[in-house]
Amino acid sequence: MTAATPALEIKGLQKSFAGVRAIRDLSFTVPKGHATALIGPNGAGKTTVFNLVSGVYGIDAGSIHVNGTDITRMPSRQRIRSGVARSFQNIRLMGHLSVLENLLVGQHVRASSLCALITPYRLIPNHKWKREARRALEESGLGQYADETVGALPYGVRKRIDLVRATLAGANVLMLDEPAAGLNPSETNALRDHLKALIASGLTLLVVEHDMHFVDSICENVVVLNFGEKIAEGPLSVVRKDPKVREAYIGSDEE
Amino acid sequence: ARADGELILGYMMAKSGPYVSLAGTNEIAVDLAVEEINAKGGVNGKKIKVVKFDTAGDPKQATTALRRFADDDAAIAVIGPFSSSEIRTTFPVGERAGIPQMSMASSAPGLTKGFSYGFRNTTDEGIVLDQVMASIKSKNLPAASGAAAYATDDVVSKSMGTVVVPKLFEKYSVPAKGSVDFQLSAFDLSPQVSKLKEMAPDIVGLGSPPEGAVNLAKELKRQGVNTRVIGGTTIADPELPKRMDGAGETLTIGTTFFPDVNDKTKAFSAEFAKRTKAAGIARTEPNQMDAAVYDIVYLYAEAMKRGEVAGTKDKLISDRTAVRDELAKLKDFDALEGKISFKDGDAVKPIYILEVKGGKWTLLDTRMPE
Amino acid sequence: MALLEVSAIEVNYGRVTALSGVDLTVNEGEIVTVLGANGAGKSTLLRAILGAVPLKAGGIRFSGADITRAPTHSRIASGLVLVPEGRRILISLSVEENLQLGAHMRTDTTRVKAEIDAIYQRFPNLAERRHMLASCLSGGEQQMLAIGRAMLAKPRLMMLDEPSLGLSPLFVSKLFDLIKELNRDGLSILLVEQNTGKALGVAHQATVLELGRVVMAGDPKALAADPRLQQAYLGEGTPSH
Amino acid sequence: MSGYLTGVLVVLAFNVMAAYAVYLPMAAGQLNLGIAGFMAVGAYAAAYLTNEMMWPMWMAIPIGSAAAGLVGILIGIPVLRTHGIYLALATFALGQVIAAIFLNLEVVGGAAGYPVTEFASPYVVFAAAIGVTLFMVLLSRTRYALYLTAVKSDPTVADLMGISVRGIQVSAFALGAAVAGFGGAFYAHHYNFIEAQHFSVLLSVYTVLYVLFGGTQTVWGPLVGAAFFTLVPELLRASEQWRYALFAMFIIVFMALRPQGLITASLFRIFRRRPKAAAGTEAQGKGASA
Amino acid sequence: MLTQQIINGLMLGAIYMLVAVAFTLAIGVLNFLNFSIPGLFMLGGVATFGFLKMGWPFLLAAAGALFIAALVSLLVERLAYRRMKEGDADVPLVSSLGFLVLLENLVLIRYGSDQQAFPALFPDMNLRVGGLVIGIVQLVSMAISLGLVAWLSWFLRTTNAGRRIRTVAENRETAMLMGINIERLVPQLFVCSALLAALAGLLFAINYQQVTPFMGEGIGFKAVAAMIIGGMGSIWGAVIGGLLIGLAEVLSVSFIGADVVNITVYGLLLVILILRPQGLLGRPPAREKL
Ligand SMILES: Nc1ncnc2c1ncn2[C@@H]1O[C@H](COP(=O)(O)OP(=O)(O)OP(=O)(O)O)[C@@H](O)[C@H]1O
Ligand SMILES: Nc1ncnc2c1ncn2[C@@H]1O[C@H](COP(=O)(O)OP(=O)(O)OP(=O)(O)O)[C@@H](O)[C@H]1O
Ligand SMILES: CC(C)C[C@H](N)C(=O)O
Ligand SMILES: [Mg+2]
Ligand SMILES: [Mg+2]
Repeated sequence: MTAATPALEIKGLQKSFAGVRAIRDLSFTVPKGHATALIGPNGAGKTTVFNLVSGVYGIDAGSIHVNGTDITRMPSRQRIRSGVARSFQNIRLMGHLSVLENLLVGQHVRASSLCALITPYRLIPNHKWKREARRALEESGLGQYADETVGALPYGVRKRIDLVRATLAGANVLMLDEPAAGLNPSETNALRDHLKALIASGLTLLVVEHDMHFVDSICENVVVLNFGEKIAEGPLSVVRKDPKVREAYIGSDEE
Repeated sequence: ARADGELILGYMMAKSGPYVSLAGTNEIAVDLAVEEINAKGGVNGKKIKVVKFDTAGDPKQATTALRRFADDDAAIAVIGPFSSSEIRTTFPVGERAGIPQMSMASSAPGLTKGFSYGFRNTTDEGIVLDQVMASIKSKNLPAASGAAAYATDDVVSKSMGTVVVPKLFEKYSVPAKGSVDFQLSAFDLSPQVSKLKEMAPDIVGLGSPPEGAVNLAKELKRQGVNTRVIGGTTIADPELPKRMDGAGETLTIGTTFFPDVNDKTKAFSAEFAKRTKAAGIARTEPNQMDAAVYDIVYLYAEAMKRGEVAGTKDKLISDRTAVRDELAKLKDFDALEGKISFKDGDAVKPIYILEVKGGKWTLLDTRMPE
Repeated sequence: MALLEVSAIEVNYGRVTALSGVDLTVNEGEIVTVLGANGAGKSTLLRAILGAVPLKAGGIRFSGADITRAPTHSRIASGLVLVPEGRRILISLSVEENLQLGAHMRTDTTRVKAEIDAIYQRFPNLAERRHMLASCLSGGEQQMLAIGRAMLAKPRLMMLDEPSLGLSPLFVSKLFDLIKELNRDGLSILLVEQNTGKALGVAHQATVLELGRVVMAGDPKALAADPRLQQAYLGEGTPSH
Repeated sequence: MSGYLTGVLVVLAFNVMAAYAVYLPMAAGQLNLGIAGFMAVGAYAAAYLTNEMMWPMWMAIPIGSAAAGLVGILIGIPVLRTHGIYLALATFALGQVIAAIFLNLEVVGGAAGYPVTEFASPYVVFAAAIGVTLFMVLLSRTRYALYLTAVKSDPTVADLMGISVRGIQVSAFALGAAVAGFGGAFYAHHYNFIEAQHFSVLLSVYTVLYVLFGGTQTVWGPLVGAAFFTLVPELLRASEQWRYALFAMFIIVFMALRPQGLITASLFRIFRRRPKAAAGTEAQGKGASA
Repeated sequence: MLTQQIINGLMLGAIYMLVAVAFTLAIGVLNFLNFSIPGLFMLGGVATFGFLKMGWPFLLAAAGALFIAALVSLLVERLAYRRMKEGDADVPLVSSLGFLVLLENLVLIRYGSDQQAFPALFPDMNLRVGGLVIGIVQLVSMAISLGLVAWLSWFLRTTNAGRRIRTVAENRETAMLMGINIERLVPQLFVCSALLAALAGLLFAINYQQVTPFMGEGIGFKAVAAMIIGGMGSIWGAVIGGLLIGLAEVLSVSFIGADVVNITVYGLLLVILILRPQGLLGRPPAREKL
């Protein structure tokens, strides 16, 4: 695998739901070690792309490669092993579990031997898994929530926990679905710093986001979808001038 | 919990659970027998005391009861358990502990086999039904063809339907037309009766608890099928004709107790009626289990007398063995139900053949099994 | 005239105090916005007004009547409605049924039909999917459905909990246009938003919550200029590259 | 020990084993209403081995348990296509079918029941129940238990995290079946007699009842539930015919007061509050320095 | 003979059908496997029996019984269902079972465990056409059941009430936020479901001229099976399921034997669930999109 291998490569992707074509012949690549944004109007198919890559639905045609591995036909649960993890637009944390336990579930791919499965880690004080999860929480400034039950936490906190869980899988490609939605500007700034640090550590990001400031500040490249088709690609500063993009997505009164 | 000089008997009641309707009044009969014996001075000058435990007809609770009687109460012998299911779990425990038990209702074939401490004051259904058939033949009642009807999920009923009835039909040369079966819980016997209607037998040999008999009789009437249903002790419920509400004429059964046989049974029935009424119980007529359990107390008393039991803690083991040995030897003991002997742990006693006539049980015949 | 008056309310979740001594007034025909960081208690405030969480102390009056003890459904019947956080679309009902549900208290069925059509016109994404299960909708489409559903209740005061969440920039603009339009037509609005700039832009009054208490309140223009607010919520403190 | 107490504790021991057999799949979101069927498989298989094959009990019982587990796997694979209440009813049907099969299986006595010769003494039964409890407690401290909860609360996400949802589901189902079979095998050898009616639907339903009653949030719930259901009716013996009516009222009142079961996670949190807080700050300190 | 058996099967199925609809209202709508329904079924028969015994005229007795069943059901709603917080749907199952046990034991204390003869209302209530016997009462009760069910399904489909109910079924809290008066709607449903169950019990008592404290159990289980076969929450599904179960039961009794009844009936349920996990007319559950 050379440095030139894209982290994620999508070719000729097609998906219909009950006859409605949600994704139409979509191809794009996400280069390693950078952040790429996937933007487009509501219902354009962004989340669907994530779902197809992570294997929630089977695809109708096309191929998906992660780090050079063809994952097109892989069962969903194995895809995370090939190095791609995701967060969720509608936060999907396990509400009855504590924050720490949610993160331990996120670690699964890296602790999936039979032995790991049946080690009574909860009886072992400061077990390495717990330590690691705690540290990840500290790093995103969420340390005080470790033992709280997720269900009772405010939206913004849960949103960030979802992100931490995705990072714990040890994947080098992270797909983040609207990570800044529901955060206020100062929290968005904190998130931006956090993501930048992740990129600096070598991770590749594919971000769906409607906050253009945010996209602008971390993504070098954007892919624009409309009706499941790619209508533009390139640096945001260029793409946002594209009349098609303005009409479909940004609107005229933006700034 | 024992005052020396008392003879302790354990009593497993089925005061709750599936058998209450048959077993609920047994306690009155036991108390009556004990009072009578103690009033006459007890046994070997010692009073009998009964320790009671409700098993709810559940084999697990019955085992607990037996453990308690054997270990905690130092009982000499145990009255009960009631049902065959309970016997299957308590006889092995009793055998290991070396304590006699005697059931008042269990009638599944062969349960005492292999147990020296296990007794039943009941008669095997096969023997009972044999006498019913003999009676029908000797009275020249119509018996040109026969069929069986039985519940499949109950030991006694199933063996009646699949083994006893066919064998008896053969023995009394009644051509068998076939059989129908049902589940214990079945309330709708229309498919079975539709089949019986096609077979049109003179007699239907029934293996079922009382509910099945009632439902079958009603459905036979509804579909307009005339046939004589015959059955054994399991449906010997004094209230059965009333419960069939006009159906079930000519239903014929064998039982080990009938109130109108002699002065003794009449006196017992009168006293029983008095006590049940006082206790506010709806059924005031004793059933066969009431009589059987009453006799069990007398049988134990007799065995304790003959075995000269001491009733003290140090003699407990030998007392229990003595009771066992005396029971096994017992011949023609004159009891309420008639003359009782034991053969292989099961009682041998007279059988009364009863028939429903005009919505009432009437005595058709009295027979002694050979 | 005050339509909604919240006075000194206190709300606890078990041992956690989510709101304490919060006052808020929404006058007839006004847009009021509530701002605050995550966990400040904004959603709790809206839920308390609707009666979905019990009050520890304080009182609430709506259009002159004391509703402090009134059950949720009667508050809604009297003209309150909430577009809840997290949309709370009913995924086993179709899009159309979700909309009809919004009007479940109304008896003027023909008007409702016409209004549903108007909503389809406003949100074409929904029109195309009217007979599909609502679970199929994209995040933004679900948000549209939640707003449409609330409009169909014909409220006098509409409470919106982060309505722009997940909407594209184009749609966010449309949403704020809609808010202004509804307000022009006489609807009073209580708006919780993270899009602080836009919210202050449309509001007649603003309140800032911090850790369950009101820390600032008043004219939105003045607040927008307040350096404390700029620092905390407008993100001007750390300029992006 | 008094004979009475022994008898009651033996019943308790069997109820505890059955309760854990229900609890394990329940932790993964499966309401198994057919646990009696698996107990029957274990009981009949082990009894057959000691009766007809003359195996010693200590070998026959584990094999009986394994047989139940195997049936659990074989049946779990198709049946776990269903979810929620459908699954509950599928297992319910399964229990009925298994009981009906044994009722008709003449090699093991059919409707007449099956006497068992080897005897497992009360102490052996107690040891088995304690063993099952310890096993479950230990298991509840592992990732496996965590995954059970994860699969229960969100199978889609658990799958995307790389967890084999099917594997967890089938294994929980089968492990529950094996525990049931283990209990059943001891049952056969303790009471020395089994019949299909012993393993009726009501047994399954009641077992589910004590587990829910005790609470499913912690591993201790089933234990407490089983104890309550075994001991309270004994305490109510004096009330005679009112016994079960009173007992039912107890259940209703208790559940109204504690709908999540007697033992809940928050109950434990109250006890642990202080030591846990201390542990938390300690870990935070380390995290920062590392 | 076959025709007679099919008639027998359909008549039996009609009873299952009504109880299945009662269950489907509780579980398909409220997500609550309400085990008190068999108890309410029993109450419908036994209370009528009791009132008749006290000398009440039939219609009054029947109305009284339905009234009592409705009251008990409201109590179940209060003490069992209302306690169900968001989430665990298994919880109220326990107290509803508690109600079943309580009702059974109260009746048992009052009337004993015996099967009681329910008086025949008319001397001979059977049509005899060319050798076939058809119970008139059964025919009438089938007509009543079908009419009621048809009305109910129309009502739920076309009115706002139907949508409100489905909202409550999916998410109580959202329903509350939508301004649905759960406090009123849910008790109404409970009453409705109780009336159906009690009516079925009453029809049962008239048809089979018997009542027992335990008459609800067997029928309750079969009705649940019928509901599941038809597809939970689908009223016509419950109808089809009920008739299917009745037919399967009668035909297997008459052509194979009673020992296979449980195998065929519950085997049928199992097979249908494996092949079509949501039942015949049920819709697969909507899943939240990621
Ligand atoms: N499971 C599904 N069944 C049917 N249609 C679906 C399904 N999933 C997505 N769709 C449709 O596909 C289209 C794309 O949805 P998707 O969620 O990918 O949009 P999105 O780009 O993420 O939008 P948003 O920004 O609003 O989240 C939508 O119109 C949606 O209705
Ligand atoms: N159900 C609950 N149980 C316990 N605590 C809760 C619950 N809901 C909210 N809280 C707590 O109440 C406080 C206020 O929460 P609330 O959701 O109102 O905040 P918010 O301002 O809406 O935040 P966000 O911007 O993230 O939506 C928080 O500390 C939160 O943890
Ligand atoms: C009373 C009867 C139902 C008892 C039955 N004859 C038995 O052996 O168990
Ligand atoms: Mg999306
Ligand atoms: Mg909020």
